[in-house]
Amino acid sequence: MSRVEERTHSQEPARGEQAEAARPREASDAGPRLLAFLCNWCSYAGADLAGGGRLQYPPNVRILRVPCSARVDPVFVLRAFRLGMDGVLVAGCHPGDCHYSKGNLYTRRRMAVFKPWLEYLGIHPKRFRLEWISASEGQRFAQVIREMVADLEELKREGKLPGRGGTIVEALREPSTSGSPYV
Amino acid sequence: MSDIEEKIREEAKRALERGAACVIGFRQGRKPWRVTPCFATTLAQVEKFVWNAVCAQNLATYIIAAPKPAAVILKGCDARALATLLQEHQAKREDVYVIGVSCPGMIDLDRLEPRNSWTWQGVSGLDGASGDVIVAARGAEHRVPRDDALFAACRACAHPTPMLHDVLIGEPFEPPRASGGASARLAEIEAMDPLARRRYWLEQFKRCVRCNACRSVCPLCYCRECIADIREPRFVSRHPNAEDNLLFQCARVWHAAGRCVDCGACERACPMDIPLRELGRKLDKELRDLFAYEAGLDAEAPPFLAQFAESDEEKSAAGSS
Amino acid sequence: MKIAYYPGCSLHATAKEFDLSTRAVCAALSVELAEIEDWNCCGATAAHALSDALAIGLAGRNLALAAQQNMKDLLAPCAACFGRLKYAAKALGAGRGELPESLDAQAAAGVKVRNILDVLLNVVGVERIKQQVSKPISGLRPAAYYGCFLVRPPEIAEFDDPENPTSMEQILEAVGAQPVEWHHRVECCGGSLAVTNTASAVRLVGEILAHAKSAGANCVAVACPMCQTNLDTRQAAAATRLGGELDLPVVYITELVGLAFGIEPAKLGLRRHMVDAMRLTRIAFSKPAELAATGG
Amino acid sequence: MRRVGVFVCWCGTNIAKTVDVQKVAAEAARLPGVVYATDYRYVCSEPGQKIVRDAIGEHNLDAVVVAACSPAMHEATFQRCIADAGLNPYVFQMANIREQCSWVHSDRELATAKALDQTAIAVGAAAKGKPLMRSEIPITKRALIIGGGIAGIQAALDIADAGYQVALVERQPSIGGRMAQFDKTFPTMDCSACILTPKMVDAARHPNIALHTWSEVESVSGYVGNFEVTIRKRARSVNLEKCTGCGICEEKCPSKVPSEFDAGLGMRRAVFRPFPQAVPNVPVIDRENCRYFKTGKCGICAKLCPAEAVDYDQGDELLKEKFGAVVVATGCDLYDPARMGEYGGGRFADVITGEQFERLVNVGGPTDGHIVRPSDHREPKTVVFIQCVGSRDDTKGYPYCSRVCCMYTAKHAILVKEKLPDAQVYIFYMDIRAAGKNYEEFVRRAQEELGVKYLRGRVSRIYPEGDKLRVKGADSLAGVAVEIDADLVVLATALRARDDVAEVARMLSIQTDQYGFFAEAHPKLRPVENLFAGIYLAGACQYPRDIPDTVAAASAAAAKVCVLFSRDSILSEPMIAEVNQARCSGCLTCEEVCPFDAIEATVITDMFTREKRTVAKVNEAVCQGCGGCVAACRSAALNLRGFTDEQVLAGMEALCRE
Repeated sequence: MSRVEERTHSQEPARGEQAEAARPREASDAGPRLLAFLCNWCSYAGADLAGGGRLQYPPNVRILRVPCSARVDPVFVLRAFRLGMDGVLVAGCHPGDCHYSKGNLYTRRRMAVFKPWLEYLGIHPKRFRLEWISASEGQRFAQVIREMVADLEELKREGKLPGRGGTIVEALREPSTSGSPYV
Repeated sequence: MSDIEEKIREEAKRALERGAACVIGFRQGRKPWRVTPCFATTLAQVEKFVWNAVCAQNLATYIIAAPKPAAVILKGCDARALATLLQEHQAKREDVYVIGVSCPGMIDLDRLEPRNSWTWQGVSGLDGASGDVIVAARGAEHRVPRDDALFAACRACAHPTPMLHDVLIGEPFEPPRASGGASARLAEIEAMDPLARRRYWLEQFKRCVRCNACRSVCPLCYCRECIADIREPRFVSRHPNAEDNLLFQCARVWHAAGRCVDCGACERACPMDIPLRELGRKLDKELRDLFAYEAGLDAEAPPFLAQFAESDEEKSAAGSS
Repeated sequence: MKIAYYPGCSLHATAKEFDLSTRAVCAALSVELAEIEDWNCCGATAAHALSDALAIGLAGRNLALAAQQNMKDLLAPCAACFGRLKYAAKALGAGRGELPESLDAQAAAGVKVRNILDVLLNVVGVERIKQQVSKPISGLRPAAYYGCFLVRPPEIAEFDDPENPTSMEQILEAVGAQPVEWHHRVECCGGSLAVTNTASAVRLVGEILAHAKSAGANCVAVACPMCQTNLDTRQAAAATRLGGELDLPVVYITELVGLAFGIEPAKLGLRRHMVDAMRLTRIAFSKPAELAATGG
Repeated sequence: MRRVGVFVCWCGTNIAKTVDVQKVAAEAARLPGVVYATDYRYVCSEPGQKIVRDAIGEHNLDAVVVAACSPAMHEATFQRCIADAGLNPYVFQMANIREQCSWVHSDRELATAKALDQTAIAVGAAAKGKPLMRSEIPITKRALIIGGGIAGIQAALDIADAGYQVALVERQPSIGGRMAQFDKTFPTMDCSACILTPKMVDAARHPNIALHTWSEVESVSGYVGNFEVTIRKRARSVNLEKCTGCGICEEKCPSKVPSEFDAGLGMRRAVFRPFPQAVPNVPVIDRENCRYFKTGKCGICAKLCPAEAVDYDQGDELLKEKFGAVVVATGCDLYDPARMGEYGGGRFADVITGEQFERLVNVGGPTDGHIVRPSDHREPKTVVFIQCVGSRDDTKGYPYCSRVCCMYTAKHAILVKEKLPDAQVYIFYMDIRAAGKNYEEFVRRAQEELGVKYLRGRVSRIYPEGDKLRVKGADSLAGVAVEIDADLVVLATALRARDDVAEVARMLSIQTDQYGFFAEAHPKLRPVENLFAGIYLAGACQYPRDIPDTVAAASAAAAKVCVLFSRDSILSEPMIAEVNQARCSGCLTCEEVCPFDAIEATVITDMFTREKRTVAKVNEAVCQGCGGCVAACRSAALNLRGFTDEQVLAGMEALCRE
C-alpha cells in the first residue's frame, strides 16, 4: 500500500509544511519546457481526450487554456520565449470547425506571417508550431507533444537552445537580465 | 529655388485659400542641411516652405493631431503611411488634402560626409531637389551623385511617386533603385543560423537605450498609450537590457505588420544605429512572398491581418516550412 | 495581332486544306500566324497512353518554345493537338511533369492554348468576322459537328458548353450560313476506332451523318482533322451500311468562312475532299429562298 | 491581488497515484497571492465542497483554485460551490492535473512538477481575476418568420399557439410555398392541398399571426431579443380589405404571362392569385406585365371590380418593427436543367422537371391533372424519369444528395401508372435512398406492384427522334447500353440554395455552407439554431428536406423560440470582450475581426480634452467571447473578461517563478 493511500486526508494548511518527497531536479535537468496555448473547444478537449485514453506523452508541456486560437496575441508568444520557454505550441480547431466560426482563420493568416518572422528573430523554427487539433484527436495531440518535445530535446543536445532565462545575454557578459521578468 | 519648391508653395497657398486649417510642410532648420516640419496657417508661413534633398521626415506622422481640414506634403512612402491611417479610421480622406511630391530619394548625411574633403561645420548650403546633390562649402560647390548618398530606405523604395494624392508635383518616378525588398543586410541575417541570429539581434539591442525615438517618429505608432508603457497588462518589461529591449521592439514591429510602409523613419531616428528597418522588412517580405501584399496601396481595404481567405491554407503551410 | 501557330502533323498531311484555309482566313482577318520554330509531335497518338511524363514533355516542349519565341497565345487548329497542349499547360502549371532545364516550364504553362473556334470568336470576334464577309454563304445549311476534343474533357478544354456547344453555329451565322438544328453534334465519330474497329466507326459515322441529313443539312462543318477524315472517308461505307445515300461534303469551318470572305476555293483546299465539296461553291451564294424553290 | 485558496484533489488514486498532491499543496501555498492551500481525496464530493466553502469563510478568500480534473468535468460544480459561499462564480480557476497530467504521465516527480506549474498558472490567473457580472438583456416577445412555405407556416402556428406574436413574411402573393404546388405527397399519397390549405387558413385567421404577403424583409439589425426589422410591403394594387376574391379581374385581364406557380407550363394574368386557394385570397397586380402600368391604357380590372378594390396608386409600405427572434424559412431553388445540355433541358418541350410534372399531374394545374406532353398534348405512352440531375455530381457543383428525388420520382411513377395504366415507365437511378417511415415500402410498391422499370445507370444523351425523345443510357446492373424512345422525360433536378442566399445571409449576419445553404450552429446538437443568437433555421433553406423533416425542423425552431420567449430577459455571456475607451484610438481593427459583428464604432467625448472621438464598443448581448479582437488590438484597449491579458500573462509568468 502506497503512502498516499494510507493517509485519508490532510486538511491541515500546507503552508510552510516541508514535503518529504525527493527534492526537485535542477530545472536544467528537467528537459525542455513547452508552453501550449490550447483553444477551449477543440484542442483543449483533444488533450482531455488523450487523458481519457491514457495516451502517454512527455510531461514537459504546460497547458494554457484560451477560448479560441484567435485569442493568442503573438506578443504572448514573444513574451513566452522571453520568459524562457523552449517551445510554444498554439493549437486550435481545424479551419472550418471554429466554435466561433472563423476565429482560427484569422489566426492562420496572422501566424503564417508571424512564424517565419519569429525564425528571423532567432527562434529556431522547431520551437514554434501552429497546429489544428480537434476534440476527437487525442492521439494527434499526444503525437504533436511527443514530436515537439523530441525536437526540442534534440536542439538542446545540439546546443541550439539559448537556455532558460535567456542565457545568451549572459554569454554577452551583460549583468544578467537585470531583475526578474515579473516587472 | 527649384520648380518643385515653387509649386509646393503655390499648392500650399491654394490649399489655405480653399479653407485648409493648416498645411504641413518642411521649412529650413537651424543648420543649412536640416529641415524641420512646419505647420503653416498663414500665407506668409507658406513662403518658408522648402523642398530639397534632406526632406526625409514622414509628415504623415502629424496628420492625426493636425487641425482639420489639413493639407500635407507627402512623398511616396508618406502617402502609403497615410493610406494605412485611412484604413484604420485615423483620419477621413476628405479632411486631408494631399499635395503629393514625386520623391527622388532623400540623402543620408552620414553617407555624404566620409566621401568628401569638407566638414559639416563649413557647409553653407545644400541643394538638389532632384538629381545630383550640390553642397556649398567654403566658397566651393561639391557635386555628389544622388544615388551614392541615398538613405537605405530610399534605395529600396518601390513607390517613389505618391499613389494617394489630390495634386501631384513633379514627374512620376519609376522605382529607381534596387526596389522590391532585396536587401543585402536582410539576406545576411536570414543566412545566419538561428542561434547566431538571436545573438546578432541581442548584440544590436544591447545598445538600445529605450529612448522611444523610433516610436515617436513612426507614423503608425499612434496608440494613445503604448503597451510598453502600460503597467497592467504588462507585456514588456521596462528594464533596459538586451532581451527586453528586443522584446519591446519586436512587439512594436509586429504591431506594424501589414501596415509598415518602410519609410525608414525609425532607423533614421535611432541614436544607437540599430538596424531597425530590417525587423519590419522581413515581415514585408513574408507578406509579399506569401500573399503578394504590400501595405499602404489601398486606403479603402480593411487591414490585411484583419482578414482571411480560403487560399491562406496553402500559404500558412508554406510559411511553416 | 500575332499568335503562335502549331499545325501539328495532320495539317501538314491529310488536313492540308485545314492548314491552307486557316492561314487564308487568319491572313484576311489580320491575324499573323507565327509557326513555332522546331516544333515537335504533340504526343496525341500514343504518348499519353504510355507515359504521362512523356505526354507532358512532348506537348510542353512546344509550349516552352512558343514562350521562348515571345508568344502569349497559341493556335492549335487540330483538336487533338489542342487537347494535348492544353493538358500539358495545365499539368505544368500545377507543378506536374518535367521539361529539360533549358526550357522554362512556368512560361510554358502560361501560354494560352486556343483552338480555331476560340480564336475566331474570342480573339477576332463576331463583329470583325462580319465586316470581312464579302459573299455571304447563305445557301449553305451546315450541320456543325464538334466531336470530342474541342470541348472535352471540359476541365481541360475549358471551351464552350461540352454538351450543347454553340460556338461553331455563331461563326457560321456570322458568315451568312444557316446552320441546322440537330442533336448529334458532340457524339463520338469513332475516329479513334477507325482502324482497329472499322465496323463500329462506320456505324457511328452513319448515325451522325444520317441525323445531319435528316435535319436538312447540305454539308457538315468540322474543326478537327480526325472528324473530317473519318466522316469523309467512311461516308461511302456508312451509306452502304444504311442502304441509302448520304453524300454530305465534310469541310472545315475555315473553308466555309474563307468562302464567305471571297477567297478562291482552290486556295482553301476545297478540292481536297473525298465527297466532292466544290459543289458548295455553286450553292453557297444563292439566297435561302431560291434554294427552297429548287428543293436544294 | 486577490486572496487565493488552493484545493488540490487526489481524485482517489486517479491523481494521487502519479502526482504528489501534498507536495503540490505545500508548494502552492508559497505562490504569490495564495493564503491557504490544502489537498483532499475528492474535492468535488460534498465533504470536499464543504472544505472549500468553509475555507472561504475562515480565510476570507476571494478567489479559489481547484487543482483536479478537467474544467469540462467540474468547473460548473465548483462555480456553484463558491457561489453558495457568497463568492462571485467567476473568481474561480481550475488546474487540470488529471486528464492533462496524472493520466498521461508516469514519472511521479515530473508529473508533480507539472501539476504544480499548472496550479501556478491557475493561481496567477485567479490572483488577477475579477468578479464578472452577466447583464440582463430584455426580450421582445415577437417572432419574425421569413418565408411562408410549410416551414414558415408551421413555425408561425406553433409560436402563435404558445401565445406569442408572430409576423409571417412571404415574397409571393400567397403563403403556401412549394407544398402548394404539389399534387400528392409521399408515401401516404395524401393530397398536398388537402393537408396544407387548412394550415394556411389557420395561419391567416390566427389572432397572434400578422401575415405579410407580397412583402420582403428589407433590413435586420440588432441582436437576440432586440432585432429591428424593416419589412417592405410591396404595393398589391388591390385593396386587401375591399376585395372579395370574386376573380372577375383575373378573368378579364388581357395580359397573359407564364405562370411561375405552374412552373411555366400554364399562363396567368397580370392581375393574379397564384392558385385558387391562395391565402390571402386577394390578387395582386404584377406591375411589370400589367398593360395599365406599362402603357397607361387599359384599367379593365378597375372598371369591372364590383368592390372597387383595385387601386393603381397604392405605394410600397415600409413597416419598422421590433422582434425578439427570427426564423429563417426561405426554402430552396431548383437546378436549372438548361445547364444539362446533354438532356436538352430548356430546349425540348417534352423534357420537363419534376416540379413541372407536379403541376401537370395536379387537378388544379394547367391540364386539369391530365398527364399529357407539353408539346402536342398527347398522352405519353412511354415516360422516362431521370434521378440525380445535377445532384451527386461534382462537375455540376452539387455533390450532395438532394434527398427528396428518389421518393418523389417513385411517387410520380405511381401517379403515371395510376392515371395511364398502359404507359411504360422507366426510372434511371444511381442508388435508391428511401430512408424514412414507410419510404422503402413505397418504392417497392412502384417496383413490384405497378411494374415501374428501375434502371440503375446514368443517361448520357437525349435527342428528338421523330416525335419521340431518344434516351440513351446505361443499365449498369445488366451491363448494357439502353436506348428508349420516350414520349416524356422528367428530370429530378437538384435542390439548391436560393439565388439570393448571399444577400439574405449578409442581411442577417449569418453563415452559409459551401453550397450556400444556411449553416446551423452545430450539425448534430444545435441543428435549428444559427451561431448568431436569436436566429433559427427551418426547412430546405438549410439542406434539402422533405415535408415531414421540414415540419419537424419548423416545430423545433418554434420550440427554441418559445424557450427564448419563456423568459423576460436573458443573461449575457459573462466572459466577453470589453473596451478601455481611454486606450482605444478607434482603428476598429477589432470590428473587422469580430465573427459576430459585436463591435461597432461609437463617438465619445474625451475625458481630458473634451473632444469628440471615435472608439470601439462591444455589444454585450452579441459578443460570444472568442477574444479575437483582443489579440488584434495593438493598444491593449480590448480585453476579454475571464481571460484577460493580465490573467494570461500572470499564468505565463507563474511558470518562470524562481
